Formats: sequence, C-alpha cells, structure tokens
Amino acid sequence: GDGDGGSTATDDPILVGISLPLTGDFSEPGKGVQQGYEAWAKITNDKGGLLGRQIQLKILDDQSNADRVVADYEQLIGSDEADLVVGPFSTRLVVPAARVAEEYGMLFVEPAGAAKEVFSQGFKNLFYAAPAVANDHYNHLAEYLLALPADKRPKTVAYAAMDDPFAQGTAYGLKDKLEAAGIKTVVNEVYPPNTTDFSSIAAKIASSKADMLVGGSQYQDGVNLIVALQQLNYQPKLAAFSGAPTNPEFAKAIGNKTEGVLSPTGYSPDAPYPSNKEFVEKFTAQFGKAPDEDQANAYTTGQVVAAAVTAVGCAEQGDCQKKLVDWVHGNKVETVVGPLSWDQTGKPQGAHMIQQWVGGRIRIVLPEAVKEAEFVYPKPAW
Amino acid sequence: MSLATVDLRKAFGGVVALDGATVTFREGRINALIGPNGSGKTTYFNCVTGMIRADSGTVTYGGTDITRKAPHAIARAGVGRTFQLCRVFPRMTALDNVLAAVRPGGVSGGLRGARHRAEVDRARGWLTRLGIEHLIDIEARNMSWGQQKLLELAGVLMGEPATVLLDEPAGGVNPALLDRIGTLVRDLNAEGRTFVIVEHNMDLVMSISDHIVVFDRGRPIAEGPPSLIRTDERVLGAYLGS
Amino acid sequence: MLSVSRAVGLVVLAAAVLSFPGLAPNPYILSAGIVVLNYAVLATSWNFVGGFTGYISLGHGALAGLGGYGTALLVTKAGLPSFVALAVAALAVAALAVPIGLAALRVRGASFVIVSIALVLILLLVFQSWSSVTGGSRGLVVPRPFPDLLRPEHHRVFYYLFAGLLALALLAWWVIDRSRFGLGLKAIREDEDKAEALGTPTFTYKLIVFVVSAGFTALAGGLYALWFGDLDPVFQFSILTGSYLVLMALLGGVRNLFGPLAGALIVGTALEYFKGQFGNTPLHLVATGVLLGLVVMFMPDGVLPAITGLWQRLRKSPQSSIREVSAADLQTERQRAEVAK
Amino acid sequence: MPSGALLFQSVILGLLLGGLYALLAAGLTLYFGIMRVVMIAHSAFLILAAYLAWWTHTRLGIDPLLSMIVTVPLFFGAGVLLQRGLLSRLRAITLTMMSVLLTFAVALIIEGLLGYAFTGTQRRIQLGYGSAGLQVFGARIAVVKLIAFGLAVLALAALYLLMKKTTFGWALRATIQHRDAARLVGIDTERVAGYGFGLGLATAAIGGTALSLDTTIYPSLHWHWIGPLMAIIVVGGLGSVPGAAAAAVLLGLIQSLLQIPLGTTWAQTIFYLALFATLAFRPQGFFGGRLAQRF
Amino acid sequence: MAAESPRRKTQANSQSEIELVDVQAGYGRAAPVLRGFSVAVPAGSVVCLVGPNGAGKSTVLKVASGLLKPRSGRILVGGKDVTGTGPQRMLAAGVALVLQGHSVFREMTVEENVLLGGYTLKDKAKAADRAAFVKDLFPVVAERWGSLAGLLSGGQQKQVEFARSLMVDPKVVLLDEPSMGLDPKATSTIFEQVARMRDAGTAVLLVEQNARRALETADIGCVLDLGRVHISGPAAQLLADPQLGELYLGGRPAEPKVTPKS
Ligand SMILES: Nc1ncnc2c1ncn2[C@@H]1O[C@H](COP(=O)(O)OP(=O)(O)OP(=O)(O)O)[C@@H](O)[C@H]1O
Ligand SMILES: Nc1ncnc2c1ncn2[C@@H]1O[C@H](COP(=O)(O)OP(=O)(O)OP(=O)(O)O)[C@@H](O)[C@H]1O
Ligand SMILES: CC(C)C[C@H](N)C(=O)O
Ligand SMILES: [Mg+2]
Ligand SMILES: [Mg+2]
Repeated sequence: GDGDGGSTATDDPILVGISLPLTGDFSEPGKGVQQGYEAWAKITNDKGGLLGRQIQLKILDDQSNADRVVADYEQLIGSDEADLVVGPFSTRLVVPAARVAEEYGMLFVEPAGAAKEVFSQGFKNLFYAAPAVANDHYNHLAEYLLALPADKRPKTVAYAAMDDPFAQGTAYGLKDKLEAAGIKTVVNEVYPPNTTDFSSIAAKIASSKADMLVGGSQYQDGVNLIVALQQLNYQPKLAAFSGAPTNPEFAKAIGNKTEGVLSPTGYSPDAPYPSNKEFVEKFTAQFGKAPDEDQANAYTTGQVVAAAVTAVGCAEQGDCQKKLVDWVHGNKVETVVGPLSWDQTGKPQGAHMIQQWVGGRIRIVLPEAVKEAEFVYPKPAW
Repeated sequence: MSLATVDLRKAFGGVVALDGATVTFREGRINALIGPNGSGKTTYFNCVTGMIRADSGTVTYGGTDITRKAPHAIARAGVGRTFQLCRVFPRMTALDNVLAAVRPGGVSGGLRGARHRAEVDRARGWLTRLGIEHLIDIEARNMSWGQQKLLELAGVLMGEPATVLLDEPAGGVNPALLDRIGTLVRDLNAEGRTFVIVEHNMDLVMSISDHIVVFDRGRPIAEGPPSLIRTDERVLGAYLGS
Repeated sequence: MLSVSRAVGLVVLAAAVLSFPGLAPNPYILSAGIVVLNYAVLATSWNFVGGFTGYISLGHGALAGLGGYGTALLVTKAGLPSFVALAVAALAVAALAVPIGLAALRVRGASFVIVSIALVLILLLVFQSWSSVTGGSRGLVVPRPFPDLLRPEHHRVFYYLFAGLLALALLAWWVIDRSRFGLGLKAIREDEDKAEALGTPTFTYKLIVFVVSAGFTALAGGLYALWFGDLDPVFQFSILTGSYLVLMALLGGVRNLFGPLAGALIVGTALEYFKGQFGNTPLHLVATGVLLGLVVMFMPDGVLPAITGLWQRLRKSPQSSIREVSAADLQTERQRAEVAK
Repeated sequence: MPSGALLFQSVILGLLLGGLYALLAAGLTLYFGIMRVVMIAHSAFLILAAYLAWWTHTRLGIDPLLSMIVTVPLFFGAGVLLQRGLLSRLRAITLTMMSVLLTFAVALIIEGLLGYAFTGTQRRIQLGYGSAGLQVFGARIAVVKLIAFGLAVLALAALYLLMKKTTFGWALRATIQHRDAARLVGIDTERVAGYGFGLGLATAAIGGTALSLDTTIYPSLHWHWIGPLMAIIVVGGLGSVPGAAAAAVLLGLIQSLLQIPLGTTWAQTIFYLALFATLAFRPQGFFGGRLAQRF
Repeated sequence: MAAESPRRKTQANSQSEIELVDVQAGYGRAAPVLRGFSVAVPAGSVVCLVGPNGAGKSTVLKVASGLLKPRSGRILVGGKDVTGTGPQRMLAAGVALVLQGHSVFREMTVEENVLLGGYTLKDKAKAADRAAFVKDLFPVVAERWGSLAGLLSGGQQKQVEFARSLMVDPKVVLLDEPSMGLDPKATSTIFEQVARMRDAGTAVLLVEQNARRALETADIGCVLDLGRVHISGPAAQLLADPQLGELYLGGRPAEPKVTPKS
C-alpha cells in the first residue's frame, strides 16, 4: 500500500494476497477455491474494479502445510505488501494463517475455516464467508428426522468421521442432536486423514446393521467407505456424508449407485440471491462449468471484502484495515449464499441446506422452503 | 591376575564351539592357546571378553566373576584383546586409532582434550615399538594388512591391559617384524603383563610361551610347557600332524 | 587451540549472524532467517548423533515435535511461563530420550534408520489419536510468550534467541569433538565392536550423546513452537523434516563443526527459492530430491570438506600417502634410535 | 464383545490384507536383506506402478492388470538403471547409509513428478467388479482383494524359487556378499547386482498394480507405507522372503482384529510394537533371517 | 626381470605363463605403490613374493588378476597382452586369485561357495568332478558342506576359499598368503597342493609371510620392497642369504621343523 499521505485516488491495482493448498492433501478443493477467487477478480475488474482500481491476485502455494501457510502470509504482507489478504482452504490452514493476519492487523475473510475451533482463538479480524459452521451443517436434517413419528425414525446410527476438525464437526454436530433425542449410536469410528483401507471400519458398520450412516468425510474417504460397504453388502435406510456427494466425480466413483445419499451444502447454483445469477453465468462462461461450493465460498469471500472496501473507501495496510474490520462487524453483506452477518468471533449466523441424490441428480430437499425435490426415505439399496 | 574359566560351553545352532572348557591362564606367564582350525579358540576369546555370551560356565579374572560383564567393563578390568581378522578404525589416523584406547574416567575426563600431550607421546611410543611410527598420520584404511595388524596391537597396548589376549598376532606379519613382536611380548611380560596367545606359527609359540594349552573340539586336550607339548601324542595327532 | 584464521572466521560469522535482523529489508525476510536458524540448530543437534557416531536418524523431526508439544502442553495445561516450559520440556524430552535410546540404539546401520522412521510414525499416530491431551489433528495453539509485541518485533526477539541457541549447540559440539569422549564416539562410528573391546562403554556413550542431541533438538522444537504458535501432528512428526536435517548436515559435512550450519543455509535458502520458482507445482520436491542425490553422489563428505580438499590440493602438489621407508632404512633408523637411548 | 460374524469377517480381511503386505514387502526384503541397500523409494515405486495401472485404466479403458505387461519390464529396467547408474557408484563403506539418502531422494523425485503429472488429487480405479463380493460361510470376500492376494502368492513363490534354485540367484547372493570374490569366480557382478535390483522393482510393479485395484492413491501415499513395510521385513528376519511373508500375514491379521476394539489409528501401532519387540527380544526376526542389530 | 631357470621343468622355460612388465600401480590419487615392477612366472613353476608389510605384494596380485588396473606397464598371459581387462577376462584366460583375508560368501553354504567357484564351467559333469576333488583335498569342506560359510572358523573359511578357486583348474594361480590363519596340518596341505599344482604344470605366484616355508616350496624367490623388486633369484639362494634373512625372512634360519613334511 502507498503511504497514507498520498492521494487516495491512486490508479495502482489493489494487490490481494492469497495462499492456497494447490499441492498436497487439500489440493483439489484448493484449486476450486482458486477458481472462485479468480472469478471474483475477473467479474469485479470487468465492472471497473474496486474504488476504480483493478484487483490483482497474488496466489502462493502452501503445499497444504501449516508452516508454509504462515510463511506465505508473512511474505504476502511483509514482503509483497499486499493491500488485502484473504484466507486459504481448510480449517487446519486457516487458523495459523489468521494469526499472521491478526498480528499484522489485517482484515481476514476466509472461505473454508468451518470448524468451531476457528472461532475460539480470540481472532478479532476473522470472518467466515459461508452460512454456517460445521456443527450446524446438519441442523435441518436433525429437525426433519426428529419430527418423524417415533416408529419411522432411524433407531440406530453408525458414525465414521475423518480425524479432521471440519469433518468431525459436521458428523458430531448431528450426533449430539440425535443422541439427545434418544437415537442410539452403535458405531463411532474415527480414522486418520491418510486412511485408504476402509474394510475394517466397513466390517464394523455392516455387522452393526445400523439404520442410518453418517460419514464425516472430505471426499475420497467418503467414496472409499461407500465402496467398502458395498463390498460387504450393507444397506442403511439413510446415508449422509459431509464432503463427498457434492463432488462432480462422486456418482461415477461409487458405481452410480447414488440414489438417496445425503449431504449438507452452503451453496446452490440455483439459489435465488441476486448476485448468484450473475456469478453462475459468468463463472460458467469463464470455466465452462457451473460453480460448486468451494468456488462459491471463495467468491463470497471476495464479495464480503469488496463490500467493506467500497463502504469504507480504502484498501491498504495500516489504519484502513481496522476500519474495514469494524465495518464488517457492523454490517450484513449480500452474497451468493445469501445475506451474511457475523458475531464477535467471526462466526456466521445462518444454516446449511440438505441435498440428496434424487433421480440421478443432487437436489436440495431441506429445508421445506427452498426444496427442489422430495426427501427420499428410506434410501434405495446401493 | 589369573584368567580362569570353568566348564565354558557355547553352541551355535548345531555346532558346538566350546564344549566344557575349563582352563586357567596364570598371571605373569606367556600362555599360548593352540589347536586346529575351528577348535574354538576365537570363540573362547569372545566368551572371555564378553563379546558373545557363553551358554553356560563361568569366567573369572583375578578371582572375580566376569562372566556376565559387558566387554568394555572386562577391558577396563585389564583384559585387552586383538581380533583374528584385525580390526582397526578405518577412517582414523594411526595416532587416533591408538588414542581411542585411552579410557577417560568421569565427566571431566571425558571432556578433556583427546590430544593430551602425555598421551600423544605414549601413543607415539607404542607405534615406534611396533615399527610403524612412520604411519602416524596415515588413515588406517590406507594401510596394508600387516600394517593394520600392528596398529591394532599398538591400540590394545595403549590401554595398558594387565592381560593381553592375542588372536593370531603373527598372521600376515612379516617375519622380520615377527621377531620384534616376539621380543616385545617378552619385554612386556617382563614388565608384568600376562599374555594369552592364539597362534598357528609354531616357531613363535614354542619360542616364547611358558605354558601351552591345546584345544580340540572346544575343550582342552593337553596342557604344559612347550617341551612337553611338542611331543605329546594327542597334540601330535590332533594338531601338529604326524 | 584456535588459530588466527579460525578466530577471524568466527568473528566474521558471528557478526554476519547478529547483524542480519538490521539488514533484513522486511519482516518476511527476517522470518525466513529464523527458519534457517532453526534448521541450523536442528541440523547441528542431529549432528551430535549422526556426525560422531554415524547413526543416521531420520527421526529427529519427532524429537523436535516432542519438544514443541511438550512446551505447548506445559504452557497451556500446566500454566508454566513460556520459557520455563521450554526448559522443562527439553529436559523431559532428554529424559524420554533415555528409554527411546535404550530401545533404538541397540540396533545399528539400516535397522537404526528403520527404527528412527518408526519413531516418527508411531508418535504421529499417538499425537493424532490421543486428542484429549494433544488436541489430535485439530492441532494445538501455543500462547505467545510476548503477547504485546508486534509481529516484526516478535521476529527480532526470536531471531536472537535462535542465534543464542545455535551458539550453544555449536559450542557443545566443539567441546565434544575435541574431547576423549568425542574420540570414543568416532571410534564407535568406525567399528563399534572394536571400540567396545578397547574398553569404550559404547552403549553408554551412544546413549549420552543421543540424549544431548535430543535435548538440543527439543529446545529448538520448543522455541520454534513458541515462535510459530500452531502445532499440527502431521507437520510436527514428519519424516520429511527429519530428512531435511540429514540433507543439511550431509551437505555441509558431518565431520565439520560448521557443516550443518552451512547445509542449513544452503538448503533453507534453496527451499525458499524452489518454492518461489516452482510455486504452483510439486516440482520443489523434485528439486530437493535432485539436490540430495547430487550431494550423495558427488560430495558424500559434504561441501565444506570438498572446499577444504580443493584448497589443499591447490596449495600442495599431490603428496604420497605414506612416508616411504624401506626395510633397510627402518632398520638403520631403529638402530640409531637404540644407540641414542 | 464383537460378534462371531464380525470376528470371522475380520480374520478373512486380515488374511487378504496380509497377503498384499507380503507382496509389497518382498522387494524390500530383496534389496535390504540381500543387498544391504535400504530402499526408501520402494513404496514410491509401488505408488508409481499403481498410478500407471490407474492411468492405463482411465485412459485406455483396459483392465489395470494388463498394465503389468508394460510396468513389470519397465520397472525391471528402471531397477537395473538405478543400481548401475547410481547405487553402484556409492562407496562400499558408506553404502548402507548413503543408499538411504539416495533412495530417499529418488522417492522425493517420484512423488514430485507424480504430483506434477497427476496433481495431488486422490485417485481410485473404478472397476466394474470393484464392489463385487463372494459370500463364504457368512463372510464376504471382495473379488478385487482376492485377485490381489492371488498375485501376491504367485509373485512370492516365483521370487523364492529364483533366489534359491537358479544360478542367477546364487550369483546374486554371491555378488552381494563379497564383490571382489564374486568377480574372481567369474561373475559379472555389475550386471548381476543390477538385475537383482531390477527384480526388486519388478515386484513393486506387481505390488503396485495389486494395490491399485482396491485403494485410493495419491502422490504422497508412499510415506504411509514405508513404516509398516519396514516393520514387516524386520519382524520377518532381514533377507528372508518366507519370513517376510509370514510376518506380513500375521501382522495383517493382528491389525485387522485390533481394529475392532481399538479403531484404525491405534491398530496401526501394532507394526511398530512388533518392530520394537523384535529388536528387543529376537533381532534375527521371528522367522529366521539375519540379525537386524548389525545392519 | 628375467626368470632364472626353475628347478624342475615340465615345459620349455622360454615362455612365461604370466608376466608383469614394468608395472606402475596405486590407489586413488595417492603416490604409486608399485613403481616399475616386473615378474615372470613360467609354466610349471612357483614364484614366491616376499617383502615387508606394505611393500605392495597384495597389490601385485590385484594387478595380476585384473582387480586393479595398472597405471602403466603390461600384463601378459600366455604371451598375450591382457593389460586392463577385468577379472572375468583374466579368469577366462586361466588366472585365478585367492584373496588375502577372508572372502567367502558368508551367508551362503559351503556347498554354494564351492560350486560357485565353478561358475564359469559350462560342463556340469566337470563341475561335479572338481567338487569331488576339492572335497577330497579339504576334509573340512566336505564335513561342513551344508553350513553357512560365514559361521566357519577363520582357518576353515580359508580352506573353503582355496577349494573354491581350485574348481576351475586354472593355468595360473595367484595366492595371497594362503597359509595365514591355517593350522599346521592345513598349512602343509596347502603347500603340498601348491607343489602338486606346479607338478601338473600350473604356474603359481605365491605371496607369503611364512617366508622360509614358502621359499622351500618355491622355485624362484623375489623380494619386493617399496614397490620394486629388491632382489630375485632361485629360492634356495635367497634362503641362504644371511642379510636378506635378517631384513625380510626373520632372524633365525628355520632349523627344527615342528611341522613334519608328509
Ligand atoms: N558366530 C558363529 N556362528 C556360528 N558358528 C560359529 C560362530 N563362530 C564360530 N562358529 C563355529 O564355532 C567353531 C569354532 O570356531 P572358532 O572361530 O572359535 O575356531 P578357532 O579355534 O578360532 O579356529 P581358527 O584357528 O580357524 O581361527 C567353528 O566350527 C565355527 O564354525
Ligand atoms: N585400498 C587401498 N587404498 C590406498 N592405499 C592402499 C590400499 N591398499 C593398500 N594400500 C597401500 O599400498 C601399499 C601396499 O599395500 P599392499 O596391500 O600391496 O601391501 P602388502 O605387501 O601386501 O603388505 P602385507 O604384507 O602387509 O599384506 C601399502 O603401503 C598400503 O598403505
Ligand atoms: C465447507 C468446507 C469448505 C470446509 C472445509 N472443508 C474445512 O476444512 O473447514
Ligand atoms: Mg580363530
Ligand atoms: Mg598383503
């Protein structure tokens, strides 16, 4: 950023610094996030930029490594003197990254730190740009199940979650609610992120004959678990996975036996919010396919930052950042995932929707108000 | 201090290397241990020095039981040895090879500089006595077989052992030097050191030893001064050939 | 004894290290300097075991991780002040190194390498699974020791702390290197059984130096944790970290006091550079692999020895390795010596 | 208390898993036990082979098993090159140590190139029979696992016969034990050592293909395999192919059973516990072979 | 050097089975170990190389067997120049070396060791013949046929090595201190064997520190010091030279032999 004394009507581009896991464990969603940011920069610049300045992204690869992500933001803020920084992907990387931003006094809006631990660090400059945190992802599903007559409710549930703050957050958010209502947990398995052999976990789940299966998964682990369960011919009445089912590859990966599989989502390309139409259109033009959740979250992040910058009228390091932070704390922002507002810890105040594979497509089934298809229960065999 | 073993046994799988070896090597003597190839001499040394654990039997040194002691403890108790297949520290100079035998006591001793003047002089002295003083700065790996053998002996002597076990000291050593080694052993013996020498060079054995023990199949079959052994029937049959 | 050129070199080195924070153009460069210093301390600590005894440990990353977690847990769970926690954690890791060493140092060569790899993997499993204490894969946040310092200031303070730790580690290595204890360790490297037969309590020696190494490694790991603030088992207990240390030490030269430091400088800088160069691809791994391969193939003794060797060769014509004396010469020489007595 | 059905199912799964472990560890036994080379890159080659199988399947649509027609000779050649071009140039005294680092470098390079070519995304072969299974006394056996197991048995038997019964096997062992002496009896040691290494990598090609049938792969997956495989060859007794096989099956079985009460993560520690127990109580391994302490 | 006429001639002495001419050789960058060394071994004769430790005797054998490439000079086998070819070629030309120290294949059985000695033999029947022959020659080898060679005692290993090298029935045998570590009986066997080979027309180049004993068996003696031939001549003549005796052969001329001849 230029010195405060200079004219604010500079034509220099606004440098936005980002570190992303473009290689390593989180590289797939990381690349999705990258597209979202790129779409945001392009769409905004095409409309004349922010404060009349063009947006320029500087993206570094943190190799999915927490040490690297810190060094990256250190470099972006200290050496490249980025005017703004936005967050990386995944809770594991968001937390250390946010600390750097915090200690340099930078606004830090992030697309993918969904787990509740992100908000218990005492960060004052952090905002999660999505409707709800991990534990609340299944709220609508829990409501729906508990509203069923007692004899129709699933009686036993098997949980299997990756040892990852986000994945466990989603599964245990649901588990807490179902257990409170007296629905029995018969299997509760946790597996490390690098697990590739799911046969033992599947064997346990299959032998429990649980009515319902909840997978706290990112992507591939969910697929692997399903295939292992298919090998053992386990047929639950309901199956919900946090990460996998929204992925475009999902259906093929499990042999197209997707019917009835559930998943929470914070975003739908068909959502009626005003900016969403523009986003889907332009994104599709730019990348040749419709955006999914990761892209949308990054775009949302950009929208939040842009709203603050426009409102406050500055984008540079120094005092400006404090003003930006204060503005976001005090306002509601219209985004592609709906209007967002945050509490003091940066936690968003909304809820996720529930999607289900119905007739070979993934459709929103809950909540009632926005549903695109009827909830299928019990789920057909896979 | 005398070195004695009682009923020492050691088997490797099916091979009985030591089969109840009861032997005493008296203090102050030059003892020889001879026997055909594979009769268990090296194994005997290995058991005595703790390098391998005997299956049963006891080893005493100066009356103390050292059967279960660690090799370094036995070395510190005063028993030094050389190896049949000559072992030196290949990437260390001759000087460091010899200095490595200095055994520091306690923390302060351990942290004292390795090239202590007096010790360097002593090391140089041993190298000279063995006729390889000109190799002092040469790394051991660059030495010929015989040179390495002499270096190993220098290292052992640097540790000032009261009892020295030599496993084939003459193997591969030039005869001219062998005379020196013979003389050296006699001098050191005169200074009060006890020797146990495993050797196939009968000229050397007969000329320097006071007492000879003959092994066959892991146990002693004869014992006595050279004059007696030279003519012993069993020895001739088992070892010297007739 | 320090020669003049050595002393001058030392002063220059110290001056260079100490003046770096003043010269660093921005806090990022300073933080990169801290990372390199941290590597230097770790590689030097590794070299207590690797350099003296020749036991190649790919598991030192785990000891650093233990130091980091130990410090963090003592701060967060026991409420100790940061630097007290650091000291206690280092002592605890050193103490823990005793049983670890008792198990691991029984084996040599490649088996030791395997054991050291196993150490990392088993600790990774434990720290990932035992989430009630370690936080599991959610990681552990280490409170800042100087909460009021701005980040650039914070970096500066830690830079000097790391420099001090490095000096301490180097001093300890130097003392051991020239000591009898050190000579005993080197004898172990050359031929362990022989050293034992000469009266060196090899196991005790190995254990002592392993504990010292573990202590320094834990100090570096703990200090890093205090500086960095976030611990994640996947990154704390990684074979890659341990291997980078080995690469650094080897690259610089394991028999050389400043070898690991030189290696850390080169590798640390190279890692930053590769990252800049191949930012978006995993080619940095390829580059690191190639670098390691080149070192192993062409400079197995390290850069510093290679340079000194070259220097010596330039200065002197090839000398014969053995002083030449014929049997007759030796004989006369000895006779002369005997007459002189 | 787990049900009998679950126990039986776990036993079946454990045996199948153990068979796969045995195959994956076979190459390591070869270089490590016989050639005294610590081959860190073995599992990286496994992953490479798995990637090639995946690639032939997705790109060409043919069965991944067919990829072995190419990968086995290819890996053999790569092994020969690796040995002749790199490992044989290391100094003999430091061979063990330096080979660790050199093969570590090779592993990094493979991982990096795989990531470059195929990105870090997890990949999985989608086979028509991927989720098919047979019912056996109430337990179910996945067809893909059975195929992998069969491959393992065949490859291991062939390897054992080759080492013990053929002139080449003898020449290889002789070369490894005393190179000069082997040259003096007329063995072309350079070539033989190269072939030995090639053989090890050829098993990696088979193992990787077997692995790819029923698991997800990603470039850094090889780190995950190094520990268990190393543990297996130590427990089995270094250099003993039958030992490694027995240890692999046993550990696979125990791991599978331990997963019932302990869960996936803790169950993995069995490998390291077995490793330490072996070194502490029986360094020559529980199934014969060489003293692990010395190498 | 020109070979003196051997004591016993089984062939014309005009041609040497193996000949080293003006060889310079050394290790790495260091100064040469051999500097202008020449020796010739006529067929059917034993040449014994003696000299102080580190004189370069083993180096001579390494050069002669092709293990070490000379820096200059020539190696002739049966009159043909074979300089710079590796040990495999040398073996094919009929040159076998038994190394100093221990070179059995430690983790292979004695059987495997011995049979590997016949690695280059295409004819299985011949290999079996030779194996029977060496087993007969060295009873220990037959006795321990199935055990791992590395577990034998030092002297037993030496015998296995010797047996191994005899599998091919070589034209030239290079022996580096064959008696080292052997008990008197086995030593006698070795020297008898050397004599027998000589009588069968094999050329033997022998390096020995058991110098007096070796020179008694040899036809020609050659003293090596500082990488050059110090003196050479009929073995008996060297044995009688008192000054040589003191410098290289050990003080006392051997009188009472403890080890009786067969
Ligand atoms: N580590 C071992 N493992 C198995 N067998 C062994 C081992 N060491 C020695 N032996 C066996 O024990 C017997 C005695 O061997 P030892 O080396 O003690 O004999 P030695 O008397 O020293 O013979 P030499 O004079 O040939 O050196 C031999 O048969 C040998 O094969
Ligand atoms: N591998 C090597 N590298 C460097 N120098 C060596 C090597 N081997 C031997 N030398 C040197 O070459 C010289 C001659 O060694 P060589 O082994 O030929 O001696 P030798 O006459 O056989 O001695 P010995 O009777 O002791 O066996 C020695 O001075 C030795 O230091
Ligand atoms: C909803 C997702 C974008 C959240 C992300 N996977 C995380 O780890 O927090
Ligand atoms: Mg012996
Ligand atoms: Mg020699």
